[in-house]
Amino acid sequence: MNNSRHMSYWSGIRKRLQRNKTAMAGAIILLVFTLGSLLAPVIAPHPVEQMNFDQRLAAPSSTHLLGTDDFGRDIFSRLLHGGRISLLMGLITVVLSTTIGVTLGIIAGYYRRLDLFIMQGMDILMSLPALLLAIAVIAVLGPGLANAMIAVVIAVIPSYVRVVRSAVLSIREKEYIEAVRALGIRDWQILLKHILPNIMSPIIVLSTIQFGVSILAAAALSFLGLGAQPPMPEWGAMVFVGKSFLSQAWWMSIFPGMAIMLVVLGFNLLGDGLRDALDPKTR
Amino acid sequence: MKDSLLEVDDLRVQFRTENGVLPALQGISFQIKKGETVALVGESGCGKSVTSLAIMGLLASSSAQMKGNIRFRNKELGQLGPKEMREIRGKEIAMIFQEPMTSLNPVHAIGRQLEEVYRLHTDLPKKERQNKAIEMLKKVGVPRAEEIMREYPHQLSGGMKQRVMIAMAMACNPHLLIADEPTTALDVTIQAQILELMNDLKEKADTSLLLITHDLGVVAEMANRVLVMYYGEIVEEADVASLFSQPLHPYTAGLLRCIPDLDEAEKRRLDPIEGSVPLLGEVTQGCAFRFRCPLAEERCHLAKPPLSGKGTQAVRCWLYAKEEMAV
Amino acid sequence: MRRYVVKRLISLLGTLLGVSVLIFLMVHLIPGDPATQILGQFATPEAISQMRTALGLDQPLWQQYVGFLGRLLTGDLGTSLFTGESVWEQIVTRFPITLQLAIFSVLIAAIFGILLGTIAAVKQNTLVDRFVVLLSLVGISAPGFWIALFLIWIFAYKLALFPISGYEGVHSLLLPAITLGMAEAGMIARMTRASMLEVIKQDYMRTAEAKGASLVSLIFSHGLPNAIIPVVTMIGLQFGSLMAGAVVVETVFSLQGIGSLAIEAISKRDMPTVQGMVFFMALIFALTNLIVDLIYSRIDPRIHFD
Amino acid sequence: MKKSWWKTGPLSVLLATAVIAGCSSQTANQTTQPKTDEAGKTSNTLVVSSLIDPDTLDLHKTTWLGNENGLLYEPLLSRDTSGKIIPGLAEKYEISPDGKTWTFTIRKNIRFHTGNPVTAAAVKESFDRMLEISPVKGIVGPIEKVEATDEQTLKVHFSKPFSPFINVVISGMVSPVDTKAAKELGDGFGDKPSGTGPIQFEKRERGASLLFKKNPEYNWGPEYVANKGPLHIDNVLFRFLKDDDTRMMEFKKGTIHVLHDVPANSVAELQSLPGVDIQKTMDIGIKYIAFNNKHPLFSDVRLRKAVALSVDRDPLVQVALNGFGKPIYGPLAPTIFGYSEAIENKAKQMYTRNVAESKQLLADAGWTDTNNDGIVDKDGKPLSVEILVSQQPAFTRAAQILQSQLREAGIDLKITVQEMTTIKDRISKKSYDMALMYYGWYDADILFLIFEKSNAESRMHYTRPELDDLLNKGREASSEEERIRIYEQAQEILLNDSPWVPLWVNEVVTATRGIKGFGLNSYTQYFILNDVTLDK
Repeated sequence: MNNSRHMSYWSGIRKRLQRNKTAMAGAIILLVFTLGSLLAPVIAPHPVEQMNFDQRLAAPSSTHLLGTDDFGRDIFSRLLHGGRISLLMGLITVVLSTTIGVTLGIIAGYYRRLDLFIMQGMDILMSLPALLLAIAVIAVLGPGLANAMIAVVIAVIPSYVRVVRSAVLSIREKEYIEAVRALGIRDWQILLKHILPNIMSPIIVLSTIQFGVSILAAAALSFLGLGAQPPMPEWGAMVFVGKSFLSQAWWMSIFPGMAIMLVVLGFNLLGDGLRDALDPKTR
Repeated sequence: MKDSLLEVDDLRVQFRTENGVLPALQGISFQIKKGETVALVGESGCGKSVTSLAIMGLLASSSAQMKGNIRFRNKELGQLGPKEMREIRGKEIAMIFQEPMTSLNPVHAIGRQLEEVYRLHTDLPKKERQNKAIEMLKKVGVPRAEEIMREYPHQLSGGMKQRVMIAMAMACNPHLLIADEPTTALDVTIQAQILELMNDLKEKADTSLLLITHDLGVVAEMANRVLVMYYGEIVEEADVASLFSQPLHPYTAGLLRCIPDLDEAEKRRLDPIEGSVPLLGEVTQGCAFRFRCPLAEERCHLAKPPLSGKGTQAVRCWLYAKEEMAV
Repeated sequence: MRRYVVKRLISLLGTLLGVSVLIFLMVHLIPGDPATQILGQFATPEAISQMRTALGLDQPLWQQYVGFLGRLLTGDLGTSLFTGESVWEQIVTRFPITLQLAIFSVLIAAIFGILLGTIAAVKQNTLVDRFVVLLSLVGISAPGFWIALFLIWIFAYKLALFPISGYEGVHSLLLPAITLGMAEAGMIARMTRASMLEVIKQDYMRTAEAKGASLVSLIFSHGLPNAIIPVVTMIGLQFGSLMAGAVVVETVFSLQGIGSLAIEAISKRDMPTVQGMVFFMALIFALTNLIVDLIYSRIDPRIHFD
Repeated sequence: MKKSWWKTGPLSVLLATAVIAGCSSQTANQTTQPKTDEAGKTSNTLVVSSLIDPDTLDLHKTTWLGNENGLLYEPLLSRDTSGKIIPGLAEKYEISPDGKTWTFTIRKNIRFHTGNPVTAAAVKESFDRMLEISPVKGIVGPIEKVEATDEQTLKVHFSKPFSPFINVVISGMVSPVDTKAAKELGDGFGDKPSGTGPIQFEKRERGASLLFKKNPEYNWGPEYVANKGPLHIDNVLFRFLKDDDTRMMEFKKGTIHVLHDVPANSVAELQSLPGVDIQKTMDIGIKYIAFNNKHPLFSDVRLRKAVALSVDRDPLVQVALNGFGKPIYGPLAPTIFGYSEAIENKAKQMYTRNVAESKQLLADAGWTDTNNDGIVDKDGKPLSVEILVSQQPAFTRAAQILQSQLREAGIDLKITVQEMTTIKDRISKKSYDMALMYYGWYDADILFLIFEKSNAESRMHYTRPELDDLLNKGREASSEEERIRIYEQAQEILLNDSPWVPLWVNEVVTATRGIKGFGLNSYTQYFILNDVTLDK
């Protein structure tokens, strides 16, 4: 019975999502980009790292849909492959920061004694501007895609902890949790079975939004030369390289930048839609 | 007819929603005479508040459709432009709402909110406006009026807030005051004070009062005439004495049975009407009360009863329609 | 109120202490020896070891930290290894630009964000509303460095309306401020809209309307002051993080603000400057947040700190 | 300006884009910064875009010497535009037969910017201060003592003959500094420097700009300029614009007169602009791949040679530099004393790209492609090496081309872009495989500074006693012919051992607009401002 109630809960959300134009628009954008990057090796018209010195800085044409870069590499193919980097990076970052952030948030919210320490730590992290914190982390670890991800994770964890903690705090005091606790059920079971499912909505919404935020942050780091290393077709790095060719080959920077914007927009749209669908208050 | 202040004629309101067009008012007509207190009673969801908002012109034009006529002091309110309507609102027709707790703007001081009425409707200089506001506060029995002017709503009790609301409503001596459940949210002891205050002010200013309530005790105390509403229609209209002594509509009768015995200290429902008001759009034909009516007959299911008059009383029920038709 | 401020200041001190540890450790973990860096690679080993002693780098880490903290407490943020300027001097010359940039972009963002958000809320579910919602999402989603590039290209270079780089007076800050303001304006518009939608439903709005208030007065005098309360908090937080350095934008527009100073110092391994700068940023950030909370209590009379 | 190779570009940073760039950091009063909107026409100020904001203007404290601080000081000797040594502040010079004593005759009637007279005693003081405090004093050679024997005569005594000293003098490293002012000002001298150059200090906005005014007393201009007196222009403003796009756009917009070191990919664009004058000079240094010669892989000369043989320099120059450079196979650039065409030809023969030979060398060392993934492997491990690259666009471009070239020989190259600081740190700690590096200096003595055993410690970790002997001899030999012969032998060793892979010599392109009479001395790499006039 419990199960069926759950089912209808989720299917209700699905229906609401499907009716939500915003969410669908976001989902479609993301679907296109995901497919594009998954199928990159198949659909990319040119090998991604193939240099072609005769075709340098070629304008968009039928052979090179979005033009070529300073090595004569096909921008469209690079964008498709770059999507893999950005999406994967976003995914890993979100999974990591969600896991760590949610764990810390639940602990802080549930075990009041640890709360002070965790929140003090978060306050310290949050008292530094996120991007500067990320740059400092990279200064220590050295540049590179993996380190950029770690930096982004560290920078976004506090926002998870805050959201999760306050959600846990509000649920913790509910009668049914009291009741369950009175039954002598162990803490971790309460956390896993009773508290976690009840705070899923804010976590899902936050993760969707953070997906976009992480991609944006990682792109910014790559733009500063701290993330992806050449010749990786990372979008932020492509904008950075294209920057030097703005007057000769605008397509080198405009298209990768647009790709970043669209993907992030996709996540934001989806996140908005999810928020509407998951939050009964907005109904 | 001459001394009638407000004439509502076949007022219909529909709401456009995701689930289709819902009829909230299905053609109601009534009048309010100068100085008269008319009570609008019924359970929640029967269209009382919509009626008051329609008169105020406060229904959101994006979702509500309005038909019919509202004539106020021989002006057709529906034909007035927004600017003219604003001049009437707050000056000639004022309104008091149910929730004093949330009806005052939390970020503005009391004085500013009260004074705003004068700013909107008079040309008085600021100093004068403030004096007027203080005077008004004193009139409604707010102690320390000068200090209260500087205070914020959250610093006042519910009863105080409602006094402020009344002060705001009566500030320009309106011709008509609409009070939408003005005492429901208040303590019983305060209720009586507030009602007395309203009656007092109304008498002094010769203001007509449209009192919306579900509390028949209040009606008995205050009203000259009563309109009973059910599912967007007026099902019975009568002067207060007739209504209490001889309720015609089974719904009215049901409501009256719900009045707690005033002698008893304990407030309890004696004989509540079973069921609840149907949701808007649920009833497409027949009498909307038939589901709860102990006297429902077959014809009640088939067609809507017409309005039948019986002396000063009018009622919308097949029971009386037969007699009417026989006459 | 005073007690609240004192309490906040005390907890701020705790945070700053933590920040000082964090910064100190991070800076010391950054690879690269400042002594070699100062002297150049042609320096003799003795010179390097002398320099290390002079810089206190031969002391155990905790001693170095205690020294750092002690100097901080006396208001000494340190001295650049390279230019010999004190970190404070560097901040004094650089901070005004960042401050102006922050003020400028917050102004732009607040004006546009609040206006658009309010319009969207008032026109809820119309085309205008959908357009504003989409526009603000685009503003949030577009990478700043990318927008900056095209603003420079079009307005500074093609149309030559603004300087391409550097600071030549307040008008130099317009493009960077717009770049920064885009995302903020988006966030402000969204929050204003949501908040305004909530406020429009409130009883006191109906009261005001019943008083005969006009639409403009309803929105701006009755609605906005309420709707803006959460927005002000957000603006304040944004302002705080902007003051702490709009790193990317300062970089793209070659502005000599404290964000670019910090990055420059990191790359040069100018450890005292990095430490001092980052600490300063954290301080500014925390103080702005405190001030925001106090402002919050001013605009929302319901809130009182004691 | 690559006057001091040990500091060439180390301030280049995390972000090749624009970190130190920008204009003013002052906020309120912008009065002192001349209006540059119309290319300084109104205020008669020459505006120069510059990459590097020098650490200090005190010649004896700086580790970087360029036009930005070097033009404050006038060298004792110089070279004319054909490379001939000409008098500077010294009317003439003489080297004792044993090569240990250099005698300079200082010109009369020369004054520092403060008005203090320049005498032999003052120049001696300057030498002493340099030897005492300069962080780079090692470069001036084994000076024993400096003495002023009369008003005009200065004697510099060496413990060993040190032939490269002539180029040290010409570089401006030991140009006279006003030590009297320095003593008065103490640490403040860097903010109020005094030398004898054609320009004197006016105002500095750190990280943004440096403003100089002309030295009104100046009348000791070099032989090859028409105007030996004070400059025609009133002020020279260096604006520090690090970001290539920024400085390009500023130049195109007309806010800059002199764009030094034009980004290679933009030269063609500038050439097509009306009124733009382009000058090119060959750099006095090379870019090269530095091996970690102590690395388990690269301690094997076969692997070093395999890498060297898989490099094709033409696409590097054509693509990474847009053709503004010249492939180089041997250790020295043609502009450096000691360069030998014979060596260069031999190097070219040895190291012209030959993938087959490269593969053979790898196979000899046990590296073959057993799993057909295109990458050679040994004991199941693929040959994968990392190259450290600083974030200069030309470097990162070159690295990507190298990556594809090495791949064809079966070597997997991973690119890591890092700040020069970190790269140098990793190099000195031997925690690297390969790095893309560069040097710049006037004399073949650069080989000593890079490869001599004490220096090799912090660089490529390659040591050869025979090479050390030769490099020491090269410093002491007094005749040019002898030195050239010694350096030829030294270069032969380097060719055979291949501890590095020389790649290319930059062509330094300078674009000017709206001015006349601007020159660039390709032997000293200094601007020649004496005849510059602004167009009306």
